[in-house]
Amino acid sequence: MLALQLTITGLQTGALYALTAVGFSLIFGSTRIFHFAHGATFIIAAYLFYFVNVSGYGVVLGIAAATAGAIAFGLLLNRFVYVPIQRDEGSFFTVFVASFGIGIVIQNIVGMIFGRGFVTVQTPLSFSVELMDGLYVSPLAWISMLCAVVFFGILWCFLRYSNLGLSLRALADNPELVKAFGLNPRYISACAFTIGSILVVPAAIISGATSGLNPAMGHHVMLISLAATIVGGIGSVAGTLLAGLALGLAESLALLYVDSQWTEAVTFAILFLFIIVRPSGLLGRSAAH
Amino acid sequence: MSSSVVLAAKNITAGYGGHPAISDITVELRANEVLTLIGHNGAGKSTLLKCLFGLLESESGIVAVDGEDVTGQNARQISDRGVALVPEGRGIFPSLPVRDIFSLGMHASGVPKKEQADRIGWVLEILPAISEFMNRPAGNLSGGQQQMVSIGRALLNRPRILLMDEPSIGLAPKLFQDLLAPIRALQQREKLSILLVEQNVREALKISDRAVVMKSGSMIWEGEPAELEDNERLMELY
Amino acid sequence: MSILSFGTAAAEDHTIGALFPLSGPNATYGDVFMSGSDLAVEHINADKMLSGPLSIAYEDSQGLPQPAVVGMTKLVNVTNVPYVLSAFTGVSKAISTLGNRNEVVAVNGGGVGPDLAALGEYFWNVIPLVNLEVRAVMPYLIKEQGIKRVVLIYIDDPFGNSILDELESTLESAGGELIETMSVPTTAQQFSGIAAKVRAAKPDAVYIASYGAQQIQIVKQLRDNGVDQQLITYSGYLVPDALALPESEGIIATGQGVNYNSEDPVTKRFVADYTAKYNRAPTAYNVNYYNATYLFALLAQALEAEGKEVTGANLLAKRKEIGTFDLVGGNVSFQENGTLLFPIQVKTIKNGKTEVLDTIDFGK
Amino acid sequence: MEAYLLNLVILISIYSILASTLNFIMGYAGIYSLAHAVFFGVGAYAGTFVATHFSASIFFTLPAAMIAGAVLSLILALPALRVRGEYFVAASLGLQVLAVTIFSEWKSVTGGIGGLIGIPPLDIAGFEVFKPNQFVFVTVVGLIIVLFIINRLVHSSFGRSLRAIRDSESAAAAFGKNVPLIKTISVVISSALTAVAGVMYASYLSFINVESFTLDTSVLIMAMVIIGGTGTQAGPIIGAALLLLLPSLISYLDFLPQTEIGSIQQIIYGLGMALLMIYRPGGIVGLKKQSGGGKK
Amino acid sequence: MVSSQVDTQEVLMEIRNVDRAFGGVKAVDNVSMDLRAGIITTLVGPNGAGKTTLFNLITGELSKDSGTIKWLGQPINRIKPFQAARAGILRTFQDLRLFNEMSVEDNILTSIEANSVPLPMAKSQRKARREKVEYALSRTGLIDKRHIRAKDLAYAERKFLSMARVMATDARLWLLDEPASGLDPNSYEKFLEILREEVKQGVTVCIIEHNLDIVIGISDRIAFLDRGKLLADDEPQTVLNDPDLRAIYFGERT
Ligand SMILES: Nc1ncnc2c1ncn2[C@@H]1O[C@H](COP(=O)(O)OP(=O)(O)OP(=O)(O)O)[C@@H](O)[C@H]1O
Ligand SMILES: Nc1ncnc2c1ncn2[C@@H]1O[C@H](COP(=O)(O)OP(=O)(O)OP(=O)(O)O)[C@@H](O)[C@H]1O
Ligand SMILES: [Mg+2]
Ligand SMILES: [Mg+2]
Repeated sequence: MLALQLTITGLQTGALYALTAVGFSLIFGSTRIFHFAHGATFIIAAYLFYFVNVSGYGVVLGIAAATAGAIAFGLLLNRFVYVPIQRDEGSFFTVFVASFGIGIVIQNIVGMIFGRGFVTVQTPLSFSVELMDGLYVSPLAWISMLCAVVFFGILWCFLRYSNLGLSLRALADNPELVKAFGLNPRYISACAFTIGSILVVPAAIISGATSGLNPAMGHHVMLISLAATIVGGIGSVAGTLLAGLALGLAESLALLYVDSQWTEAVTFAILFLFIIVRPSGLLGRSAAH
Repeated sequence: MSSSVVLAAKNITAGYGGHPAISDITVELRANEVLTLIGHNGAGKSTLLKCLFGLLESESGIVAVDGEDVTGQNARQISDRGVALVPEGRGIFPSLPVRDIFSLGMHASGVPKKEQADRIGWVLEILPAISEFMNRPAGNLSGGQQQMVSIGRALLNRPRILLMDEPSIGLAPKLFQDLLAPIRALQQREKLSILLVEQNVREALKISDRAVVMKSGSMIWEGEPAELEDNERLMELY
Repeated sequence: MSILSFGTAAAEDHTIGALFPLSGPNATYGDVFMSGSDLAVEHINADKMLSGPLSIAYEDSQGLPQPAVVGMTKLVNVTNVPYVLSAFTGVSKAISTLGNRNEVVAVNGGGVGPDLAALGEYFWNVIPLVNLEVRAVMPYLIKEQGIKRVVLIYIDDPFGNSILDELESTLESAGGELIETMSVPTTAQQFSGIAAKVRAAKPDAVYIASYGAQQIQIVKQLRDNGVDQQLITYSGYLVPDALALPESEGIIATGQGVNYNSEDPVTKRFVADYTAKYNRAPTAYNVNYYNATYLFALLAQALEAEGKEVTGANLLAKRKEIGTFDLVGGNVSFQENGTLLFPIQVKTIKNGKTEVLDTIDFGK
Repeated sequence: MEAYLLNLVILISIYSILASTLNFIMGYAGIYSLAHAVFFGVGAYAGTFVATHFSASIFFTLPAAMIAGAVLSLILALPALRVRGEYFVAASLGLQVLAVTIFSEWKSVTGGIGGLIGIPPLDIAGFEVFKPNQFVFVTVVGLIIVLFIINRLVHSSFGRSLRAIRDSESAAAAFGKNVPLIKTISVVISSALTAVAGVMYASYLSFINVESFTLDTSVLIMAMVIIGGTGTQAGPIIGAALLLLLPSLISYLDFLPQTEIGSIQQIIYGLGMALLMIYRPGGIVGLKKQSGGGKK
Repeated sequence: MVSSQVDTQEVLMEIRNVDRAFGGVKAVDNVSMDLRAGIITTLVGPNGAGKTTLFNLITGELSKDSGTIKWLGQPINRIKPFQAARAGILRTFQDLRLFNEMSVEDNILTSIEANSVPLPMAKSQRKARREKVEYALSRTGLIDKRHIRAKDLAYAERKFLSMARVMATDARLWLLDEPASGLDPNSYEKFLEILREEVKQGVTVCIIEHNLDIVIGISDRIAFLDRGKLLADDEPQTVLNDPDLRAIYFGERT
């Protein structure tokens, strides 16, 4: 029973990881921008929802505000930080440092505005229901998994049946050539940032209700996203989804065998081994040189 | 020979980071002709092509398509006027299968979905070898195969004006001929105008109506290919 | 810089230092601590207790050792303070060597790890350490609520480990049983898995030993995930953020026994002014940093009266000499190891406020 | 004041060693490691272990720390041989997180999160060094030696090989370079020298715990290198000085509200990182990269 | 640069029944050929014939599916690229792979420092090394560009740098993958001149080339590959006049 419970818990966690990670993976996979501030997007979306919600404007407006905030942040960052750096042929590391810096800025600004402590979105949906003896599942768990399925479904179709998916891959391969095709690389990367930022919104909102928020949690979110992206294979949406779920499950099921302070180590041991044994990730294209 | 000018550069000066790579270039591509542009390495041929296709902003001068000023327009706008570019180097996306590169190319230039299959069929008639590797990632193809894909992609737009930057690099002679012959045929059948940049002068001149020679960023000669062929002039000019 | 500090007992500006987490994940504590010490400064200056105005130089420790050492060095060498308010176990341990070497008193009013009792002469605690809290609450619960089987969720650091030790021995001697222990890393955010394990263990009560945002998350997630047993925790939980959490309802927590209703003037004034100034009831942390600051003023006042310089060494000597002080919460005395002995209260949280169930006084 | 300055110089020297050793693998070999703090920690713990259990003499502590760092760095070399770029970054990140867990759990050696207190001062041939005005010499001399070693390596055939490997691994191999071996050696050297900084740090602070060796430290060191100028000699030192002084300088700005000063400091730090990367991507010392420049 | 007396009949490298497939594509199919000392062997063949792949198999960049390769009489079947280089087999790449961030001079220097160990060197050794670098720089006309980063060079200069790296070494066998493609006639004339000069001094060259002028201009022997199979390995005249091969390669009807 415990194993079943932990599996469901793991799937819930994994669904949220996957959603956040896919956003990062999509952005990184197509623009090669190491968007470490993706964690900050998460924080912004989560706190905007929280703010609108506690101010009494309700869930729908909250979601709208969170989505708008996430997109705006992603696009502005791309336009005013990443684009200028890339123009000077900055290495992906230059971008990483800038992005990390922005992450710190956001964390502290959010801390100054909303307080550095813990806030939580109150909703009856986070209370677990006993499904059978000893198996408790909260409605949010189902919502998380549903969100993951729906968002991935939409994303999958979108990438598959619109040419944007192709454009994103083309951009990753050769940004200069994209121009010669008559496409605008700026526009494509803006699309990547928009979609990637939208994808963190459900995870951010749900996390606000399940595990609560504090401005420093963007960091952790980011690390997990990164792990899932690599384990899944950079640029592979399906791979990242699987990896996100797998990491969530591993983290949860590891509790059966080890103390919880080792669970994070389990996640990152998986990451480390994956890179050594199968650098291209679960479904990625070959990455070893 | 009709003498209406389809693509023209007037007094173009352009370069990178403040250093002009071409200065005060004037060149005219006439309707239904193949114009070959030759010049030593670094003469500025590719730079000129980039200016014409809106990939590089010129510092001064005018670019005109069909007599209309298109200076400052981007590649998309220029390609909408029926211009296509086969870029220098390998014009492919390594991770995309050939089929996807084609559909992306057609999407970029707004070819309706319905028409796409027909166009691919049409290109495969001109470059039949491509059908052998339609579904393989372009990165795994040999250099020549990649070049075919790049040309095929440009043709899919059914351009009236085709700019090609050293398509022969890395191509076996037969392949290059196999490429040039249908292109020439196509050009005459469809009234195409082609601006060809080539180092492989001998082959290129065979299909050319006119030639221009560039040196160190300037135009130094213009005339009939026959004057260049088997001519000491050529060596002199380089 | 050094010339200034040769000034004698004539009208003199006094500055003490404080190493609080002002940024980072624990910054919420910084605000809590400051509200206590700032109020003390207001009172001290209003009363003109010292020859010149007192001020506090705050340095950001981020709750981490290295920034704390840098801050401490600055306080010791640049600001030249004789007395530093410290918080957090890691910070306190890291700066204790500097304090001892430079004869600067460091006073802890926030950390409750038992190893804080052994950091040398110049390290004082104006807070009862957590082993006392465990020793107080478990026998009470076993007796009053019939709790026997306890699960412990603890943070895997010296603090958490000392609770583990204390809980094991206390439960054994009081007739309870520690049926399962689960340690969590400091950075963990997700506890639904832990909740599942807790439920599987079927305990009577769950003891939670963590701090900062984390313990609030543990409580919330346990409740969300169907753990409806009694939750027990320690004084570190009693911060506004936690009290405001609906899931906190009914939790049993211990804390130092500050009798806010005490009639003594220091306590009365503190409670009245604190409530007025911050518009909320004070907590033990506010009290402790108020006390720590106030303690300095008392000692410095005594030194000035004797015409002695206010140095760390003199403050230490004076504290040993006086021994017992009138601070918020009554007349309290220091143990030999520099730790204040306070009674411990067992409280429960009702409607966002604490309600005292019992007071256990070890001193008597 | 003086002691405070000395204190800063000591910390800057120690971090300069860290930044320079990271720069050695990052700037010259193209190995972007986010696990540098691990070897810093390994050095600190190993040195402390030897100092408290056997002898505080640097003739024991330093070699022990360097060997420990070198041996453990083979774990880092493993992914470095297989992958590059962002994949290696992720691998080193994994190693960093794993190491932090081990540092906090292996309590008998590391003291866990509680850390180790009362670490003995450096013992140099019987002479105990702990006062800032003495310690400063040790760290500055240490830094100079490390810089000298790195400088020699970088300007030798070894350094050229490293850069060649960074630019094109397959071409380097085609010209006879044993790529795995050279990469491994560079990681080992870098880690062993990093461990030296660990020993100094531990005995200077006399207290260490896992919090000094976390991912944040690794990122800080990396920021020092990048902000100062990757692949330059002076860059890492300038970066280290700047990032360590920044918080102190900001705390002198009295007009800032006390309660928010920590946040403001962090915001300035973060913003500084971003702006610098936008306007000087090559770092403070590095050349401002020109756009374009030759054909690709 | 090895010695000026070379026996042009000596077989330096013996390739026997070498196979390599990528998925279903047989890139190199049962190829057997010899590389003889002191001559230029040109590998020609249509695109995708497997020429580059053959180079990769020789230097160990790719592993063979089957077959053997002998170098100076010794089998080198499981050789790694760096070992091949140390044994005297050097190659260039179709896409150049210069050390882009390094100066022209350092590019050449590092290419002749195979073992990378920074041991102190005798003065004479250092001098010899210097001379080799100067030689390569001056022969390729890069003397003035010695301090420029490789990636800032113009196209032709990059091609010449790729050659200079090889020229400075003591390698006996050069495998050159389309070293002259894209060069203008002036430049490739200069390139051919360099190559002939080097061969005269004793190196052995195997070159992949498409440009007919170059093929005719330099080949001592031509090996013809098509779809992975070696169709001919003979005197230039024989190969160039073979009607079947002409049809495949030059597209002329018989
Ligand atoms: N992206 C760039 N940045 C800076 N300079 C450049 C760039 N591209 C080309 N150049 C320079 O501009 C000049 C002209 O280059 P261009 O590519 O137009 O020559 P080309 O005639 O096409 O030569 P090739 O025959 O080698 O292709 C050269 O000196 C070249 O070094
Ligand atoms: N890494 C690879 N994966 C899959 N197929 C490959 C790979 N490398 C080469 N091939 C295939 O093997 C065949 C031979 O390729 P190779 O590169 O050796 O040709 P080539 O003779 O050098 O051609 P070119 O003259 O165009 O450079 C081609 O069909 C190519 O697509
Ligand atoms: Mg060109
Ligand atoms: Mg090839």
